[in-house]
Amino acid sequence: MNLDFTPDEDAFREEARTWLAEHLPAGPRPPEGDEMRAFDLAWQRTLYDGGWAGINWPVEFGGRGLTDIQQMIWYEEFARAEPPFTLNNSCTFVGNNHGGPTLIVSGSDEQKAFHLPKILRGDVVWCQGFSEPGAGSDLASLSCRAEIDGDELVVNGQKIWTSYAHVADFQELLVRTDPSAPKHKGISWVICDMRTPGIEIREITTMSHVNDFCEVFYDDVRIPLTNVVGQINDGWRTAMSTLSFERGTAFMADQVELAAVVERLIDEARTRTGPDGRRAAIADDEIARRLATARAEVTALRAMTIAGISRVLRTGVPGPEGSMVRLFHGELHQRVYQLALDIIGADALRLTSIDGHGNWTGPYLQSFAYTIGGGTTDIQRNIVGERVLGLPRV
Amino acid sequence: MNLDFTPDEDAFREEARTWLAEHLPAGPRPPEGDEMRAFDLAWQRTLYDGGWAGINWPVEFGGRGLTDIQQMIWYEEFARAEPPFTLNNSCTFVGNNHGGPTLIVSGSDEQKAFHLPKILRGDVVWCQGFSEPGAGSDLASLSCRAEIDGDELVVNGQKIWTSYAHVADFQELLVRTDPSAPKHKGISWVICDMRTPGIEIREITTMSHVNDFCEVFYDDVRIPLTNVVGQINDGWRTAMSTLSFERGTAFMADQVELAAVVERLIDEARTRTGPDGRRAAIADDEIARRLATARAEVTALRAMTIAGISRVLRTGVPGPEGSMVRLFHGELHQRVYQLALDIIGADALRLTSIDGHGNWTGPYLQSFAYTIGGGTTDIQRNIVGERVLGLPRV
Amino acid sequence: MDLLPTSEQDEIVSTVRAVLADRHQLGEPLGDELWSAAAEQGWFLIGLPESAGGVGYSIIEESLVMRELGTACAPGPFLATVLAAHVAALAGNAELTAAIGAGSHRVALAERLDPERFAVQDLPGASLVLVVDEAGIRVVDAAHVSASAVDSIDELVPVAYTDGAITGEPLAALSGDDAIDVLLDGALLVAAGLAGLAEATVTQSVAYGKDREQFGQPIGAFQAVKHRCADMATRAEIASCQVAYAAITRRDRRDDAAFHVDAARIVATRAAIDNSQINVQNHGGIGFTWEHTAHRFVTRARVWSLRLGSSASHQSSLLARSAAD
Amino acid sequence: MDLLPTSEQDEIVSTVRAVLADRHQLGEPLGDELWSAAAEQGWFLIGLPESAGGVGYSIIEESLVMRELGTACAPGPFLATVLAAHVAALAGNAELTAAIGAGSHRVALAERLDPERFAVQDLPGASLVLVVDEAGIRVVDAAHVSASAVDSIDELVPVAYTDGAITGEPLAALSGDDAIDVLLDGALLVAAGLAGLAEATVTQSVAYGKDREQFGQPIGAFQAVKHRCADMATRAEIASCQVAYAAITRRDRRDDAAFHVDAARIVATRAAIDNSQINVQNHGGIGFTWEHTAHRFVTRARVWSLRLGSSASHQSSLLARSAAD
Repeated sequence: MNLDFTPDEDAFREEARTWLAEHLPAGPRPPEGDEMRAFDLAWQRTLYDGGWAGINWPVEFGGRGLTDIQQMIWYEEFARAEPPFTLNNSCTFVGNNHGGPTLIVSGSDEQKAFHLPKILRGDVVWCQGFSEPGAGSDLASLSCRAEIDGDELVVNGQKIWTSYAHVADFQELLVRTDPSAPKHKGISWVICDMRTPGIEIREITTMSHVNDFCEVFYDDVRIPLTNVVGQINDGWRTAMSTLSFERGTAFMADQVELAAVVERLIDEARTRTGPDGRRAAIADDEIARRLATARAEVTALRAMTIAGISRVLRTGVPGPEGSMVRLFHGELHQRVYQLALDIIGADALRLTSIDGHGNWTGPYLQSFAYTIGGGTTDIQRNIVGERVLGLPRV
Repeated sequence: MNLDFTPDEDAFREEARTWLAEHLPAGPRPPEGDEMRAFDLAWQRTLYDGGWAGINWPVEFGGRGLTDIQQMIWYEEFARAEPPFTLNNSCTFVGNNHGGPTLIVSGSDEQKAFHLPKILRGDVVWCQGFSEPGAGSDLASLSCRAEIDGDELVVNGQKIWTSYAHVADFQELLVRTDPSAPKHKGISWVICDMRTPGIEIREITTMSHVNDFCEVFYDDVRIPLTNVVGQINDGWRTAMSTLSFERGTAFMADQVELAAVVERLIDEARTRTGPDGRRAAIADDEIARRLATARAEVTALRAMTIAGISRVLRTGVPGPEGSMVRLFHGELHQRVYQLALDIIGADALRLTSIDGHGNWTGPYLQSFAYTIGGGTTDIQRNIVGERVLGLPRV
Repeated sequence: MDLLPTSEQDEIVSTVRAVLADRHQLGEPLGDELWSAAAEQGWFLIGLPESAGGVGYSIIEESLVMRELGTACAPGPFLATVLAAHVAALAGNAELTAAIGAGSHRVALAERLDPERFAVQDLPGASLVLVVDEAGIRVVDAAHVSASAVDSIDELVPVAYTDGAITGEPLAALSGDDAIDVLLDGALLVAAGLAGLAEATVTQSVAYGKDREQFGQPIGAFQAVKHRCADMATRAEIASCQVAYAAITRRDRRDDAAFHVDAARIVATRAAIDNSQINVQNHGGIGFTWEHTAHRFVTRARVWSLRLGSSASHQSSLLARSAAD
Repeated sequence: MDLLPTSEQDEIVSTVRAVLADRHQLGEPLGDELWSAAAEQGWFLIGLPESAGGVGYSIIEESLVMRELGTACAPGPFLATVLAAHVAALAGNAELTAAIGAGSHRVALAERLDPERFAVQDLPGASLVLVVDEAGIRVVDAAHVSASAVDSIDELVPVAYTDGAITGEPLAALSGDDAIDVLLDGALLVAAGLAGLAEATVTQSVAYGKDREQFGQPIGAFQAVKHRCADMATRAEIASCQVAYAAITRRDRRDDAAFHVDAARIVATRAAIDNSQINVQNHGGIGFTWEHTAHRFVTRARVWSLRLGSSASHQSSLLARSAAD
């Protein structure tokens, strides 16, 4: 048990800090469309040029082959630099954290050679086509259909909650290739070129006034069979490898950011008048305890994440912490912003942007996504109950 | 919509208050055994002699035939008199609130004539034999067996959580008389004389150091068929009529008591030093808000109960409030005592009696029963979800 | 003693519901038609005595109307308009009372944020402003109020901030006990609106729980969803019951009215905020979209919860009171 | 950086578990056999350096032992005895340190309630008392402490109150930074015990959820139970991880150690109290009986949560600190 960083890790942190100070874009990030895409890709290219793309990707695929600890150090230094945008909100997120890693694990040599460099260099945006209107929590019941026609798949159906589909080049797409098989068995994972004819995209605006989500409709969309990743009809397993990646380090950035948010909220409570209209908010015993608890919880969440990293480093296999981290983080994130609304009092009437320091109502509305997206907390609790604790299913 | 009491109700309140001031026993109630039984029966006899037994029982069965409003007034006046015992903890509770009412609804003329006067006069103690080790939340799966042999039932099996079995004369007993029928269809409700040979009683001590609960074992216990209440194999329906009675007015006394507890806790917080070791506990913003919320909730709970009474008075049928009252009350009761433990700080080390003013740790331990006994909160939520809101079962 | 509405009150509720069903679409801004209908139906003066030019009902009927406006999640300056009529009537300004009753004025709500700043709700389109500050409560011409619009957390409730005090001769003003009286009615009406919001989210979640299927089941069959719905229903019911109780104490000028209004405000705020948040969760992804109406309840509950004092202020005042009798 | 125990630490934990499994029965009072074994195993001096007569491990191993004592819900004055050894060693009293290490003393814990009153835990059978008050922390002969026994909320942790100050020459005493140091270790050990309690309730609830059937299902198949267990496990895991993190910061004398100990105490207290309460609920009627052991965790969690400060005091100090680096 130790918290010591190796000299390499210390050097890495120093290097990251120095580099970030010099290269972080001033922002603000354009809120939508091609400008946003260009901003995110430019930042990815800057990372690539600086040697910061694919920090924990294997060296053979263009990554730096570093550990999750270095990945965490990077996130911490990024947050410390007070960036004008959040990492997990970038339209390069899926490529870096889902699509790319899935190709690394399950892709063919050709798929890797073609796609991975583009992702790292910031040439392309990837999006995810998993959920459907009828397949949310019950993802395996998806019905978007792909029939083999010669050496192509012909896709018909619909996907939903596809972030950045409207600016994406490629999509990791789950389709049903064998409707007669049991529901987990007839699914394939394919790379869909978003410029293929027959694809129609509609933006969905969220309650937090963001329109990065899209619905994607497929009308006889033809995808070469060579774009299947892994075996045909074995896409559920391919997808699960992505999801377990997603449940690991990809969310460290969110946690690091949340810790910074808690500190900003403590500062906010020091300067604002509290519920009694006289003292500072932080002098209110209830607010003070909720802030202290949030600070303790975000600190403990980091400890749980480090325990998870430690386990992966030792055994190569994630421990039970992963799904707990996800569950705890989502609800803590919401509690923090609900507390923020209690602290700002009547200023809660004013809508703010979803990011930016000192903004609370926009992020409050956005916080609802944290217990829904990527599997609702109900599903997370099922996972913890069944897979970690071994409780039976009904 | 009005909160006015009729002149009759006002007079009733005045009458109750005066009578209670003169007749309430000084206490304390003996904590166990025959002395406790004698105390409770003496109080029932005093009530009977004073004309206060069976306030909402029909006149033809010896009651006063008054309304639930008058019943509520009685509970309020009883609580105001600061009695040395709680009504729902009396060993006369089952007779007054379960056994008697069931006989009134479903009993034969002979059963009524024999039992009801004894219950009202305080001659007998009744207990309830419903739950079994394997049939708790799933009460209808009970397996205590009764076979017909001539004009008798022969009972073999076990019951559990039978309050006061060790001092009881009669028991309302649910037995399985047709094991081949669907589980709700083969049950009968019978009156069991607790002095019948073959009955063995073992006391169960609770985590709150009370030993009123018992296990009851039946070894070839012979009960006359004339003791079946309602039709044989129709006991589930007979029992449900008892339970819906139980979910109505029987719990008003608990609520009225809880309101008094909240007021005492507010007083306690005024005189005690709070968490910071300097100011009074009530000057602590968090404690103050939790106290105010408890006060608001217990007040609102009373309003919900009155809405329920109003509905019964108008339509004769309880509304959706009943199961909600039960659910909300159980959890509020626990929250109040958890708050009490936060208020008394290090004095939580000291164990107190489960009742008596200024005692908090004993009642805290006892409060765990309020979300378990008579159907856990999980079951209550199922009932609200399915019967009130019409949500489907799995 | 009877906490349920009379048949006459039930009829008022039915009529309000019918009007709202007819002239209001959840998620749409206030239409002129609804405002005119509200005036025709007497909603603005329903609680004022006939002697003051009112319809002759009481705060009970007024709270029933406000609860239905909450249930429908109807936007529009109903609360401030009704309270402005109270102020006008109590101040003896019969002409103003009648004009408000006729629907001639939409009344914005200005509440003091700090010594030199007011937050004003529903200012666009308002001809009058109800101003609440330490001095009391008054009605001023909207021309006196200059405020800069900001983005509102609730798209349908415009918000603006003044950058100074609100001056100008009031058209009607109350201070002291009269002001306290109107603010007490106001707090009760806020609780009624919040209780309505809480109730509406139960309806929405339960309907979705019956309709939406996952894993071969309507999701309402799963205990996680079912139990959340049961808790939502309980919170909504307890809020509605306490609002009804408090309304009667106000109508009857009972000594414990302020106690019960505080209690109503506390449980109704909790019910509206918790329920509206959980309602989004129950809907999953679709509940997070702008197109779905679930978010309307979230932001409306926040707006209502900040009108005429916060839950914290009512907790503080409730605890300072003697126990209710 | 590695938050998981080393194989040597894993072995220590295994040994502690084996000893406890062998010589401790949940719900039974402390037996002499366990106490002797603890001394033989070096539990009382495990965290002290060899130069001070200790075993030569650190606060990490000490906290692992304390966590296992929590997991086993073992009664007995382990916490105060370990801390008394710290005091003796730091005060330079090698003889006393050795005697405590040998198991010759059971040390009661006396904490000041108000200026003239101490609450004393585990006094019967104790030969020494660890006294904590504003002056610091000291070890006195139990003969100096006269206190009246009261019923304890936890049958297995006797409680008594003094009716005056505790006087008499201490055998070892610390004040100032040294006292703060030992109290910081103490707070960490309390958090470790609480984390152990929290973890044990997860084991108990999950086992019951798999075993107990109702409605033709193991009750753990129902989401209500399953999701409560998932939350319990998450609370326990996060508490354990933060305790481990804080223990390392203490061993390494890092600047942010006090910050992390506060955080550990806050999350561990919540985990132990919430989990122990919910564990009773998960067990239904049987969990409410004295015979079942579920209540042991409820009352033990309350007792531990009140040792060496409350959660509120740690919240207050955590918020007053600078952010951790």
